[in-house]
Amino acid sequence: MIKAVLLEDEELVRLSIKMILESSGRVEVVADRADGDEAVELVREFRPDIVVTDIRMPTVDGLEVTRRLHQLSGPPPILLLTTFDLDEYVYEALGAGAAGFLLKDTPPHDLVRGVEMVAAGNAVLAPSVLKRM
Amino acid sequence: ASLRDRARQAELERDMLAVKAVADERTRIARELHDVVAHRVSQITVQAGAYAVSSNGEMAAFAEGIRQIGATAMEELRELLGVLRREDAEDSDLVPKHPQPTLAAACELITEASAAGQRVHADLPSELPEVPGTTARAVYWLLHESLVNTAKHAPGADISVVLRDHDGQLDVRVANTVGVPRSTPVPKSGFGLIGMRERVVLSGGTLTAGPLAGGGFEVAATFPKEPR
Amino acid sequence: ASLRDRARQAELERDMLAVKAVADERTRIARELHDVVAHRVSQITVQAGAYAVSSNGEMAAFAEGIRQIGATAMEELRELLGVLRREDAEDSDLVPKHPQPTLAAACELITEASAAGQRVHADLPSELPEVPGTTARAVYWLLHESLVNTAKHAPGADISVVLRDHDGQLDVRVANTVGVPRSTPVPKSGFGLIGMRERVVLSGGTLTAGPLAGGGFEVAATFPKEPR
Ligand SMILES: Nc1ncnc2c1ncn2[C@@H]1O[C@H](COP(=O)(O)OP(=O)(O)OP(=O)(O)O)[C@@H](O)[C@H]1O
Ligand SMILES: Nc1ncnc2c1ncn2[C@@H]1O[C@H](COP(=O)(O)OP(=O)(O)OP(=O)(O)O)[C@@H](O)[C@H]1O
Ligand SMILES: [K+]
Ligand SMILES: [Mg+2]
Ligand SMILES: [Mg+2]
Ligand SMILES: [Mg+2]
Repeated sequence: MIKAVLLEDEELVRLSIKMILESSGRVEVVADRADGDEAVELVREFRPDIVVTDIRMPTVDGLEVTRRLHQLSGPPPILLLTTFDLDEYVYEALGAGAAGFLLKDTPPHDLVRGVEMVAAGNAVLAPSVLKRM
Repeated sequence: ASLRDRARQAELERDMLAVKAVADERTRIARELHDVVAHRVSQITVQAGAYAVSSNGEMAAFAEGIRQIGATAMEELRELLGVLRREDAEDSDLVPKHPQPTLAAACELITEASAAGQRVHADLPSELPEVPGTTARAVYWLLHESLVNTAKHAPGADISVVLRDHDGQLDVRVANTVGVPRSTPVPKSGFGLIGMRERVVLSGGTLTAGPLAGGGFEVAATFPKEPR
Repeated sequence: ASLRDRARQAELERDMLAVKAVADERTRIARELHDVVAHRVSQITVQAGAYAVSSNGEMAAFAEGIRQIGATAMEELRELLGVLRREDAEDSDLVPKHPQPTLAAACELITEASAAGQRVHADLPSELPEVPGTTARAVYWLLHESLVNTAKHAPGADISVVLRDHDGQLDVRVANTVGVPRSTPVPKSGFGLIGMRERVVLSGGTLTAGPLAGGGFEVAATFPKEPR
C-alpha cells in the first residue's frame, strides 16, 4: 500500500482526490491538510511514500512545500496537482525538485497511476505540458 | 516637437497602443476565466471523478458522464486561455482550434441532435457545396445554437432544418414548433443570437431570427458561396 | 496630405484603432465563450439538475452539489459575457470594465446589502479618503466577497463594517456573528478569500481573515494610501 500525504486547500477537491486515490485499494491517504504549513512535520511523522500537493494554497503553497521538503535528507517524491497547466508555478516547482505534475481533472485511473509512478521514483508530467516543453 | 516628429510618433503609438490594448484586455479576461470559470469547472470535474469510481453503478455512470463533459470544458478553456495568453503576434488571431467546423460537421449536429432525442427533420442537398471557411463556421454555430435554443426554449418541438444551394448562395433555415411549456423557467441571456448574427455578418451573409406568427421560432440566413 | 493633417489623422486613428481592436477581440472571445464553454457548463448543470431530484438520496445530494457549482459558474460566465458585450462606446475606454470600483462604490455595496435584508452596521469616515485605483478595487472586492460570504456561510448574522482612515493608511474590517445554521450545505470552494488576498497584496496591503474566537468570522485589511 502506498502511503500518501495530501495537501489541498479546497475541502471539496481534497475529499474527492482522497476518494479517488483510496478507491483504488492501492493508496492510503495517511494525512490530509488544507495548507502546506505542516508539510515537514507531516512527513516526519507519517513517513509517506509520496506527497501529493496542490500548487495554490493560502499560506504555504505547493512551491514552498517542495522547497521545504527538499531540505530534508531523503525527501519523499512530490506530485503537484494544479487546476491549470499554464500556471507559471509549474515550471518553478519542477525546478525546485517536484517529481511530477498532473491536472486535477486527470481521469481517476490516470491519477492513481500517476501517484504509483511517482511513488516508485519516476517522473510524471501532464501530457499537455509535455507538448509545450 | 516638430510636426514631422509628432506625425511619426502618433503613427507609432497608434500601432503600439492597439497591440497593447488588446494584450491588456486579453490578460484581464484570461485571468477572470482562469480564476473564476476554470476554477469552478475543475471543481465539478474532480468531484465527479470521485463519484465516477463509486461502487454504486448508477451513480458511477452519471458521475462519469459529468466528468467527461467537465474534462472537455477544461480542455476547451485551456485552449481558449492558451490563445489569449499566446504572445507571439503572428498566430495570435483567435482561430478556434477545436471543432474545425465544416459544412459536413454542421450536418452531423443534426444527427447528434436526433440521437439525443430531438425531433429533427432535415432537408439537405444531395451534395454539400464548397463554401469559404467563415461560411462553414457560421453555419455550424448557427445550427448548434438553434438546436440548443430549441431544446432550451421549446422542448419537444418539431424542428425543421433546410439547407438550399442555389444561384451562388447558400440558404439555411431552422424552424421549430412551439413545444411543451416548461415547468421551471430557464435562464435567458440573449447572447446566442447576437453571436450568431455576428458570425453570419462576418461571412458576408444576412440573418433573420424571431418568433413565427403561428408560434414557434425561425432562424434564416443566406450566405455567399464565394469569399468576399 | 500635409504633415499637420497626417499628424492629426494618425493621432485620431491611434485612439480609434485601439478601441476597435479591443472591441473586436472582446466580441470574438465572447462568442467563443458562449458557444463553447457556457454550452458545456450548461449541459452539466441541466444533467445534474435532472439527477438532483433522484429518489436515491446520495445521488441527489451529489447531483445537487454539482448543479449549484454549475449554476454559479453559469452566472459568472454570464457576467463575464455581459462585460465583454457591453457596447456603449463612451465607457468602452480601455481600462477594466467590471464595475470601476471606487471607495464610494464599495460603500454602496453596504447599502445594497442592507436593502437585500442583511443586517449591516457600518462605521465609515465622514469623508472617504483618496486612494489609488488598486486599493479602491481591492476594498470593493473585499467588501463584495465578505458580504457574499456572510450571506452564504452565516445567514442572518450581524455584520459590522469599519473603514478607518489614519496615519497614511486605510484599515478595513468586516466581521460577522455566527448566524443561523444552514439546513442544507452550501458548496464551499475557498476561491473567494484567495482572490481577495491577491487583490489586497497587489495594492500593497496586508490581509488577515479567519474565524473569530467566540464564533463568527473576521476579515481585516490595511492599505497604503499612496500608490506603491
Ligand atoms: N428555438 C426557439 N424557440 C423559442 N424561443 C426561442 C428559440 N430560440 C430563441 N428563442 C428566444 O429568443 C431569445 C434569445 O435567444 P438567445 O439564444 O440569444 O439567448 P438565450 O438562449 O436566452 O441565452 P444564451 O445567451 O444562453 O443563448 C431566447 O431567450 C428565447 O426567448
Ligand atoms: N463570513 C463568513 N462566516 C463564516 N464562515 C466564513 C465566512 N467567510 C468565509 N468563511 C469560511 O471560509 C471559507 C473560505 O471562504 P471563501 O470565500 O474563500 O470560499 P467559499 O465562499 O466557500 O467559496 P467561493 O469560492 O465561492 O467564494 C468558507 O468556505 C467558509 O467556511
Ligand atoms: K487551486
Ligand atoms: Mg488551491
Ligand atoms: Mg441561446
Ligand atoms: Mg466565498
